[in-house]
Amino acid sequence: MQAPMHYGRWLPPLLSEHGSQIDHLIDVLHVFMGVLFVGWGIFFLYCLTKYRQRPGHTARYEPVKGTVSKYAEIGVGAFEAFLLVGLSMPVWSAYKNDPPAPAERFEVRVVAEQFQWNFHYPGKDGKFGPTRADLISASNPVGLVETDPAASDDIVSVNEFHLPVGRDIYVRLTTKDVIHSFAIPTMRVKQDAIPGMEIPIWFKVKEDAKSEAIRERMTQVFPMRKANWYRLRHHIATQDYKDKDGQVLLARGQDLGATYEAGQELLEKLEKAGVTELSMQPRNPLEVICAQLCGNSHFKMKAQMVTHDDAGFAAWVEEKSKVIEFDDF
Amino acid sequence: MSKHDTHADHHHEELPFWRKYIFSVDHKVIGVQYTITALVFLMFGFALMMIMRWQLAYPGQPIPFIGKYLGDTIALDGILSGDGYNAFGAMHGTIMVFLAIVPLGVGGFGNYVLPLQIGAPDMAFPRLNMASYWIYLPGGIIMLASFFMPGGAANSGWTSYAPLSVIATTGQTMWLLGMVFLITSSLLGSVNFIVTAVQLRAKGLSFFRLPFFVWAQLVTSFLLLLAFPPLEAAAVLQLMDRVAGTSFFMPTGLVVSGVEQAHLSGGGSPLLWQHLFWFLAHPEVYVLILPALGIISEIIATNTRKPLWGYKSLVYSAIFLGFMSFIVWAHHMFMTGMGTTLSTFFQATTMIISVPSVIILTCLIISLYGASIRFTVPMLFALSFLPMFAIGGLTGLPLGLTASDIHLHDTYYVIGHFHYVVAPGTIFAVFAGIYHWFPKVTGRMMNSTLGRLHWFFSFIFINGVFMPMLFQGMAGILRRQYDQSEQLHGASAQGLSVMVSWSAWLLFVAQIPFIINFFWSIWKGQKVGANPWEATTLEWAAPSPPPHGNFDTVPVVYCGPYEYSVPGKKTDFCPQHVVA
Amino acid sequence: MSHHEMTAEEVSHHVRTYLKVFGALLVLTVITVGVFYLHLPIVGAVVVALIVASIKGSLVACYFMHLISERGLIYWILALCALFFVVLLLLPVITDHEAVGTVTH
Amino acid sequence: MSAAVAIPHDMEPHPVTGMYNGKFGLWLFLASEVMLFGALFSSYVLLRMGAPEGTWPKHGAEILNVPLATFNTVVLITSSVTMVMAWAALKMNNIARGQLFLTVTFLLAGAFLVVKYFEYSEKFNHFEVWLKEPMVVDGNSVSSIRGHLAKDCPPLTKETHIRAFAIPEFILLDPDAPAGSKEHPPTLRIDGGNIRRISDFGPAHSTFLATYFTLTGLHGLHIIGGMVVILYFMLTGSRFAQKRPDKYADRIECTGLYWHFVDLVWIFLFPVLYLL
Ligand code: HEA
Ligand code: HEA
Ligand code: CUA
Ligand SMILES: [Cu+2]
Repeated sequence: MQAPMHYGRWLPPLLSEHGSQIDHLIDVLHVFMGVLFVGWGIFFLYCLTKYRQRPGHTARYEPVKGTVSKYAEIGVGAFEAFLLVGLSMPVWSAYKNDPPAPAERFEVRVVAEQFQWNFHYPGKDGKFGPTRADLISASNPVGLVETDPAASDDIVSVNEFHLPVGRDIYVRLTTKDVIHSFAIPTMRVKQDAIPGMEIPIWFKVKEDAKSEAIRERMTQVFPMRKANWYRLRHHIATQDYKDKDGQVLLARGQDLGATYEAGQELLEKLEKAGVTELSMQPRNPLEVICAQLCGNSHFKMKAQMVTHDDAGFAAWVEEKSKVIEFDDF
Repeated sequence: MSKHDTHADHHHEELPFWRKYIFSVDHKVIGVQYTITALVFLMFGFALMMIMRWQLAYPGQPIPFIGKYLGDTIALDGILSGDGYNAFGAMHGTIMVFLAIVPLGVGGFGNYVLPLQIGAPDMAFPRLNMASYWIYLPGGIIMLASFFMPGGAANSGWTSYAPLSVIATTGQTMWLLGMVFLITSSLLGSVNFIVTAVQLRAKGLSFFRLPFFVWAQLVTSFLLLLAFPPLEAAAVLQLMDRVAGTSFFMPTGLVVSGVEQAHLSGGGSPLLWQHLFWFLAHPEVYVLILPALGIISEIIATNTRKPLWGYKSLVYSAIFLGFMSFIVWAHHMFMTGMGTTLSTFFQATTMIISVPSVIILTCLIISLYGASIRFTVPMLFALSFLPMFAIGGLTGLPLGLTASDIHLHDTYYVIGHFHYVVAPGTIFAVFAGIYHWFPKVTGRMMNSTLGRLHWFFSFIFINGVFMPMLFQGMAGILRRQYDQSEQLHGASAQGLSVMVSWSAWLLFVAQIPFIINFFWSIWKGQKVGANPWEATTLEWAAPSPPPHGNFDTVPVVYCGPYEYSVPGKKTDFCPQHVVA
Repeated sequence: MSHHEMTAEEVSHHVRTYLKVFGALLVLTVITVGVFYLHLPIVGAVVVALIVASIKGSLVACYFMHLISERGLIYWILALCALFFVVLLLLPVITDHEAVGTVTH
Repeated sequence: MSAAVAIPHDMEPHPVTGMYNGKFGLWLFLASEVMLFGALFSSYVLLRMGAPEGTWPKHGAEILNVPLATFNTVVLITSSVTMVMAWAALKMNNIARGQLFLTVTFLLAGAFLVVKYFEYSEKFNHFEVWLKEPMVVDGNSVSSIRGHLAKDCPPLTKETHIRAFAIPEFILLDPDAPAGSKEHPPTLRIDGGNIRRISDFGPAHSTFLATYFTLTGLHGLHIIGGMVVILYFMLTGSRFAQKRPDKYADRIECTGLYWHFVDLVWIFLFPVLYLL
């Protein structure tokens, strides 16, 4: 099994190709900030102790002469210029200016709406069917012109983002109503979806970042005292937990329940039954979320992201393009 | 200038109560009115956030004690609703920025202190000054009244991004109306401030003898004067969209809740709103910080007993900061689909604007070198301001570079960043200012023990609130989330939210000594003379509290603002109005 | 020149200027409308219209508003204002050429 | 204001600015007004550049009334002249003449508003109907028709929650005469089923008209504001001028500055909205 991987209190796991440069910039920046803060801080504390008011001590009228501060300021400026030119701009221009060639990339249209993500795939023919605003309905969320031949094998997937690993993904992002923001923390991807505009963005999922594998790597053992419904609500057990009579309290593949009350009750039962730790893994390890306030259920607007290898993805496309199916959740 | 002296005869003339305290034209009364009103709003903004923090720590649990009184739209069965959360969040931001901090820094401190510091009898336009306050107050009341509208208060964030805000409930219309009032009030105020600072300076008070506080206010006023009108224009356009059915911010082909909006003319641009909003809102953040820096500089100079280091650099940096703040606004919009050229321009200007801030902070810290530091209560707040502002400022850098902003935009890292500058930053400066000028306003000192308690616990808990947010943001937790645990990575760091919430409630408890101290000292504080801190600037030349017309004799200025510890003098301070 | 010391004669001199400016403004108005009926191509029309309007505006500002005889700080303030005004007017240019996405109407 | 304190430079100019307080303050206020109208102008340019094909008129004159606006331009310019003349008269201590010019300014401003009223109300009686399927009018197949409601057309109702007209069952429309002719095509009956959208030529009609109404409306508010001030001085001026002639002239100078600015805005609005 590969090294474990977690969501925690620092950067989330990194699963895209371009993300490492972003993380690198963030790291360098924080070191720089730390050095500045500590440097200035030491001087600050030194002054506070050395120059506190006390009998016999008077302030000096003459300003200190010294060029240290000037050099420090110039240094800060110069380093910022380096960060800007050396580390930030290259990433941005790759992020914005170098789309993968049309022949090589895999295109998906993403249509945001209050409060769901609609993913429109071209299907096996590789051609997107046309769409029209007046055809949009609950069962046709992107307004596909279903009579058009190009549309016949198109796939529209609601809140489920399937994609192949190791290929250039080219997302054509738009929205039907208000502004949303397409964000995948593990991919270091974020882009607002603006009504009336179609904005392209692209990224590549690392070869080894298949959802299945990631889920395994995210398996974690929680001591009971750290287990809390809020924390574990998206996790499932990796084994059965039974009470003394052998009755299953928490089955493998099952979560703690849909509500806080149910979850806490179950946790109590487990604790009574002598369970000291829980081995859990996330049900859906990867998520697409919405980063722009878009209404009262903005926080719930998320899609499950499922990454496949090529064969797995082809199988998914095969299955889905048989009939146009809209899972209207 | 001789006319000037005649005011002395007017002192004894008694005005009726309502002219003296309610519709007063005296800048000092107006300053106090602003301060008290804004403190109440500050408290209210904090209260909203304390309720929201319950939902963030314990999502979906009924709010204890007050949940059942909030009404069904805001909290059904005592559980804060999604709309209620968004309304509280939007109103927290709006109230804090436009109704609490700016009115405190500019309306309160600026009004009270600036004319005194330049030796003027009042503002240039006293009646306009009164009008500013009486336009600000209804603006605030309209904002608060919007909670009682059907659908509740505005709930599209303090940024009110279209089209969400255009299709939102009536509260948004009230928000826009309220903003028009607040903007008008600020514009009148800024005209008044600039004219006062330029034309009413005492004899001998040249520009480079002005206390830094006055400079900060002057730059702030220019920001308000020139940056607010575009937001006023934007508010008018959004009002038209909401009331007259226009489509300035609504593009063609919108489909809301599955219904095509064919009645719209379309053709509008949602990004236009953002540009106009941030054209104001970025300068606005310097409106929040510059008066704070002004206050801090005064207190540091007074309590280090030496001149500020690099006075001229401070002044030039403040001016440059003000100037640059007009051309960085789009760093709030990197994720809207901006291309390389433009983003390069805006990240470059953003990096440039951080340099004058570094210079200002450096000057203030170096001012401590060779000093004789008095750890008075205002000084404690002023000193803690420095590292807090540093954290806030430094965390602005990762946000200002587009590449790192990809990950950090709209996360709690942003929330952490700006709260470090506005809460332990500006709020601490406000506290410092209150402790510092309280004796001038009331003739009495505030209690120092209570003050120290207030400082100590505030310092601990405010870091407890905002430090974890930076980590949450790193972990990718988004802002404006009703329930962070709804997402996997949010759930994993849910523990931090609990910690933040408890710190916030304890921070509230830490304010109790302050509130007690404040009211107790008004009546019972130790009486002091005109210049209890032995400071040099002109406000301390006036009696405490200063009478209508301010000075017994018109001051004339003979030296720079911070002549402390001048070698060969009997006292360690030389007031500006005393012949050297 | 401060108006406080202005003599009656100077003022009547001013009045003559006002009337001349008035005449100029009327003529320029006629030009604006006249040019419109020539139906110039769009770029030409915009340029002419804005130039004429700017001349008219300057006349009003300089003579009616006495800007021409002011001095000191106010120029700097107005220059600052003009600069930020230009920044504002650049806004459309910014959004138009820089949006990465395409507009879907 | 007996208890008021005496403010320095209330009247005499300050060496740094060369202005007394009021005048300096007014210039600052005008600077902020420049930014206000600047933001609106720039919004106009942005929206026009981004307007979808065919939704923006070739130039404003297609919809707006140029002769009326030209007339109004002249009215406003004249009012600016009378305003400055009022100030000049007061400077020469001719109070009666000053007040007379002030009154003329006020009347000219009123005339401007009356003309504007007619321009506006014409727009609210003129309709455009966008069709789902094109119809043949006058031999041309069109997808939208402009015209006035026929006499016996049932009245339209505004639907408040969408701030637009509800689609009626049917509508009787007298189409506009085609360009270059004076002859109106016969009254049309359009079925509600074929109507996609219906609007008068008010602000909701199109982004162009939205901009037109916002800009001219805001300008109109400025005119009204100025008129209130002028009226105030018309009523109280003589007494004021008797007591403090210098101060009164200063007040009128400030009012004038504001008034010229309002004129100046119109000088730009006129070509931008009507002619381009
Ligand atoms: C007072 C308010 C204030 C101040 C002063 C600042 C200052 C800065 N801000 Fe901040 N900012 C806000 C308030 C403020 N900001 C708000 C409210 C938002 C969010 C709005 C919203 O979306 O709702 C925001 C958001 C925001 C963003 C957008 C983030 C996003 O949405 O993705 C960016 C990006 O560039 C940014 C950058 C900066 C920068 C570079 C500075 C620079 O000026 C900082 C310069 C300062 C320094 C560099 C510190 C230097 C000090 C030292 C080096 C000494 C250190 C040591 C010791 C004393 C011990 N800010
Ligand atoms: C100046 C601005 C300002 C200030 C001071 C604050 C102060 C605080 N803010 Fe605020 N906040 C914003 C501006 C501000 N905020 C903005 C703009 C947003 C974004 C909104 C949006 O998303 O649209 C935001 C969002 C925001 C969030 C994110 C919500 C979300 O994204 O969902 C949170 C979360 O914890 C938060 C918390 C706090 C806390 C705990 C304080 C505390 O520091 C408050 C401390 C307050 C006090 C210490 C006051 C004490 C008062 C008194 C003692 C009065 C005494 C009275 C008398 C004597 C008469 N704020
Ligand atoms: Cu969609 Cu938030
Ligand atoms: Cu900013």
